[in-house]
Amino acid sequence: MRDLIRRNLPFAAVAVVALVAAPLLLEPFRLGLLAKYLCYAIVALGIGLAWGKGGMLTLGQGVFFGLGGYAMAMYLKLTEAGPGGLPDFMVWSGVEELPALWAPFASPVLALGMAVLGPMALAVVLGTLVFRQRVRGAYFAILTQALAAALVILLVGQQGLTGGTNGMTNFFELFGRDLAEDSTQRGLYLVTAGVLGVLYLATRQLVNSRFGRLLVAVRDGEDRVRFLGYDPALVKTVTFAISAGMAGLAGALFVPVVGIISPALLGVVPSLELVVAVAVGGRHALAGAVLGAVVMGYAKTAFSEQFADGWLYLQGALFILVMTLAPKGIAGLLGRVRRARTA
Amino acid sequence: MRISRPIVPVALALALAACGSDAQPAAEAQEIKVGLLHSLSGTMAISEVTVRDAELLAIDEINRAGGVLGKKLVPVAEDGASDWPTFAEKATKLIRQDKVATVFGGWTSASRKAMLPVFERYKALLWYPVQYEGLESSPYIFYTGATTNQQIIPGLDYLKEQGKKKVFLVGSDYVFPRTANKIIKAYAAANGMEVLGEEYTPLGHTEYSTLVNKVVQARPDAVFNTLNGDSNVAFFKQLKSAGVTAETMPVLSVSVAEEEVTGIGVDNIAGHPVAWNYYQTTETPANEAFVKAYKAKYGATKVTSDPMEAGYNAVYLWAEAVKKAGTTEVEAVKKAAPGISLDRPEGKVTIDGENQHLYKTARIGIIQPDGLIKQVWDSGEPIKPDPYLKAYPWAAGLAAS
Amino acid sequence: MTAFVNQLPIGLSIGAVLLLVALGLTFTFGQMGVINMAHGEFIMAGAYTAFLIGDLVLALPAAFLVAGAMGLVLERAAVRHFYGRPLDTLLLTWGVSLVLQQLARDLFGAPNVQVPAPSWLAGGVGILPYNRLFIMALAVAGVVAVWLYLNRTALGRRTQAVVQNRRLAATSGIDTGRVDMLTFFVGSGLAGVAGVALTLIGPVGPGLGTYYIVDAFLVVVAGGLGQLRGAVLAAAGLGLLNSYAEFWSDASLAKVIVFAVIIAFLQVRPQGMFVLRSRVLT
Amino acid sequence: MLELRDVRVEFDGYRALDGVDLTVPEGELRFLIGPNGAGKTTLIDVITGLTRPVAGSVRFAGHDLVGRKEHRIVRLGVGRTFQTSVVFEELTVLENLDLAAGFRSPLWTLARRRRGVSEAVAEALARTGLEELAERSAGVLSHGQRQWLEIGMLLAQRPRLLLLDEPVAGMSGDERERTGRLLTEIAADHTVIVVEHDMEFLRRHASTVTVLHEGKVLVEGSVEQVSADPRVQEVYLGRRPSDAAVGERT
Repeated sequence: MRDLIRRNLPFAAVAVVALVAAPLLLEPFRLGLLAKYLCYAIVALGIGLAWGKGGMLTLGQGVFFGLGGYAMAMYLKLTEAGPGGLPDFMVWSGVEELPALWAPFASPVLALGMAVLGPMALAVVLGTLVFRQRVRGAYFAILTQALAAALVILLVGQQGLTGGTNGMTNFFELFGRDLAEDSTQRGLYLVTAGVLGVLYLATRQLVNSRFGRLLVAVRDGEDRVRFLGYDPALVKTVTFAISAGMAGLAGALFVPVVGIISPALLGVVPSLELVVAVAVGGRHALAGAVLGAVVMGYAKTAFSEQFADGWLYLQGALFILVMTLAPKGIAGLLGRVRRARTA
Repeated sequence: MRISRPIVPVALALALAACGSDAQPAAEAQEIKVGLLHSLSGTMAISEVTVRDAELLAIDEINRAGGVLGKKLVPVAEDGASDWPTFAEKATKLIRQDKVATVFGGWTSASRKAMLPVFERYKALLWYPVQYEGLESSPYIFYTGATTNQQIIPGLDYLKEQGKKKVFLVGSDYVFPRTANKIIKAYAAANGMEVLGEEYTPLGHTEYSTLVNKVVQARPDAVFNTLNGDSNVAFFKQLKSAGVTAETMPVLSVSVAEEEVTGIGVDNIAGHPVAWNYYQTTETPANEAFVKAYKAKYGATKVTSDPMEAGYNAVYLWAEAVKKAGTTEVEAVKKAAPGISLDRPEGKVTIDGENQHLYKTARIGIIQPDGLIKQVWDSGEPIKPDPYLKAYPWAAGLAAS
Repeated sequence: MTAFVNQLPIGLSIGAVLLLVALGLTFTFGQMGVINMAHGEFIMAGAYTAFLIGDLVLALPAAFLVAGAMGLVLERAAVRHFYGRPLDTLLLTWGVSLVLQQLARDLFGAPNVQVPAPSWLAGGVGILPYNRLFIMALAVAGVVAVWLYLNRTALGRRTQAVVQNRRLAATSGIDTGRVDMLTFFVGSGLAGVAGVALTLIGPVGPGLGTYYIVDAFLVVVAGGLGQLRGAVLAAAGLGLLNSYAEFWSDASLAKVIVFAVIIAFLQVRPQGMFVLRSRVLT
Repeated sequence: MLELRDVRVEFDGYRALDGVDLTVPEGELRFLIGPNGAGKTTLIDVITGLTRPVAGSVRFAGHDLVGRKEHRIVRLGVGRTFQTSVVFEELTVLENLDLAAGFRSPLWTLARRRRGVSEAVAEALARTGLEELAERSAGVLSHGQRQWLEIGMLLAQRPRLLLLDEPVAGMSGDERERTGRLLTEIAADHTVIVVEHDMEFLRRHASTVTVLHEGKVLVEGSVEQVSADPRVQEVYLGRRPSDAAVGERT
């Protein structure tokens, strides 16, 4: 029992800071930014699981994030338009009747379900096709990247259905609460932080389970695992789907928090930036992934407020340095410091 | 996992500390802060930086002339990073944290759409300086670029006058070209013109041989081009090497201005028409001063273009409204703005009280071998802005509301 | 009908562009397993070399040297610590690509620059302009040169030996470090050559590389690891597919179709068209 | 139990197996020998689904194995080890064994932490004598210990047919000895096929030997019969079989 408490002490400390201190100390604008970073952290958690533990470098996580975001945005747009009404962008795109694809998203349950299950379903289809054929490593990375590129083109092209490059924006209320209110935003922040916390605990549990061991084994010796009687394709597909579901949920939270979803959020570059964040934080530790997303999110904001041009240099340089000098990221560095202290 | 556990609290504490650490010093009583929100990095920086520069020039000039209400204007520049949520985020920061009096910013429609709810939510003012697809009139945005009836429709009038009856539509796949082409098709149907084809390519597309083949095979009298950015370079290069010339098949562009010409290569585009409200060569006293001042500040090789001039105007128009209102308070400025009329580089512009767009003169120009654009046609007088095209019977039904 | 027939040479010329941008990757990715995301920026470096020199023909060898030298520096300074970890090279070189893009922006300015096409490339035969024919000829020359290099020179054969069995090659007295350096030099140099060719048809700006990098990798993936004939067939196939898909639908849909076809193709040939057989268990 | 008929395998036109027939009855300990390139490992690969034959049939306990995926064959009760042992270095010895024992439970039941040690794992630990190292990470094991762990993982799978590919290669004399004892023990209640070069080892442990040469079965019989056969002597002429290389296979 004492061990259990001790083991969860750091987590509890973070939870207190995130759930109590942050809403009290930060002004609403900054709290909103933190909520945004936490959305990215949820995606990063999924990447940490798929890449750090499972060895699947997914460069298309933005795709799942985007699908979740679009599902949520569609629900918000429909509640706003009211029964029989059309979302604003359809009006100026000349769409006269609500497309059938949109109909289910009027229900919050279905929309949220789609935000999570849609990405998972896509991940299962892609995973089955790709992993069953033993396409892996670099090939998998490139294919997910191409998927991100293809989906962006598809979304942009279907303007009447998706809002095109503009995406969807201008949301007013969520479950009857005014999104412009600071109290709503605070509530959204708490929900996001809570979801991240729960997902973190669940993912940690999964990684420490026998499935987690199996996943590491698949990462380190996929072919060997076959001869232990497991189907690595299944293990990978399941993991990929879980990480996709997390990204989808993150996208669904992102939309009311930030107030926009557009194809630019799910393309090649944002997907890569998230992977970078995970690498900087430390891909081998789930907490590293979360940390990386928050740190990189904050760094991006801070740097673009100070000197915009420098951001690309800094991001690039930071990344080269992390890869060459500290491949285990910040988590690895902190771990080294800790070991040095206890030794 | 053992390694990583202590890092989480450290990280969050850091993030919190960092988030809370930038309290702003109290604004000086003798200064008025204004926000400039353009992409300074990313793909759009290429265009937006020049608009920001023009806006800074206007702020400088106003300050040198004594400022507004006896106070100096202090620009607070933020980077939209060519990323639409960032525009929304930075707009929020400018309004809530920096408490700016107004914001000049945006370029793409997507960035404007992303900022719009922010400005409406906090009842703050945005001045948007680029021609766009219309169908919008937010009470908290002033539009200083052209709407469709001040650029697209005059462009079509010009083609009609030139006897070009068969047109081919080429555009990047996003909101502006799609909306523009819808208007063009309605116009064509009402004016006895024929649309032979309508093609879209993804943003950043550079392989145009198939599209050029389609265009060449269709044999149109003219091409109406709404391609954006780098795609124009590839399109014009590949069109030229396919043997298409401005004489046989003019390509009327609405997103190619003076700055883009060098990158496309003058050889590839000289002779083709463009539609705007302003050119560097526009002959007004105000323009002579503007071009001179701009080159003096940023270098003799720099060119001025329509969106830059619209951004430059925006600052002056806002300053004028503030003077008239006697305060920078948003509702008072909004009330004072309608009817304000200034002689700007493009000629006389007047703020329309109904939709907060400008009366603007439409101009068609031909790209010259020296890279500048020579006006060959204009609408004579400033056109009343009509973002919903209510005054055009053939446009009924283009937009439901 | 003519339009339809025209799409055939157009498809081949698109294929030639794809082949040119991917040729260097068959070296760095195919031969060495390095996913070089900065490949696009080496292409960009080639294009800017053409801009600085102003003469297309002189620019070809110069761009090869410039981009090759950049590749050499990248390989020595960073990539060589990452052999056998392709995914890490991907992330590392992405960082490099960001820095190079911003560097180009600072050196040459954000707007596109213009590289004048030589007058002897004005005009064309049928649907194909001379500049397209030039690119096709360049692609063919590139393939022939690479083939000769790999199969007819001692260095090339060493490269192949290292690809097939690094450890065995090392024990047979081949200096694998030097072979790696040289391979990276040639692969990056080929990107530079592609950059010069691209000035004929597209924009020359800091973002140039980003327009081609995904397509280039798809060619290598579809063609099979490190296989020259695979890359040639894949480039031609994807070029034709692109050409006809765009002809029948539009440019946006064509890209999606190409992606779907590649996924489908990998169901049949998971390792691309041609693979080296290896009994190493991973 | 295991029956191969006219199995042919080609690599780019090279015939690695050229019509192999092999029958192994239940409970037998069978040794597979032959010079480098004779097709021994290829034969194991064919049985376990890693390599697909161009012709021929492989039947095991009434199932046709050709065309089945590797993990399905394992699930039928065929387990193997590899020449270069592959154990999961980031996991402990116990976790490695647990992984091997767990494939029969549905995937979702693995989503819980391991509690205690299952019977199969305990037995594998005891048989391979790795109890003391159970909580150590597999990455720190010596070469011999790794091989035993591999055999342990194989045992934990509880297969009906075990295929061991050169289990004593690279081992010291003592380790060989111990592996030999382990093998004899396992053979008492399993069907086992062992690929081995070491004639000395063979003499001490083998019951039946199959000699492969250039993708064909050359001779089959007891150790004495085989070593007396002139064709076998010819194949091994000029080299000491015990020196046969281990790693490189071309």
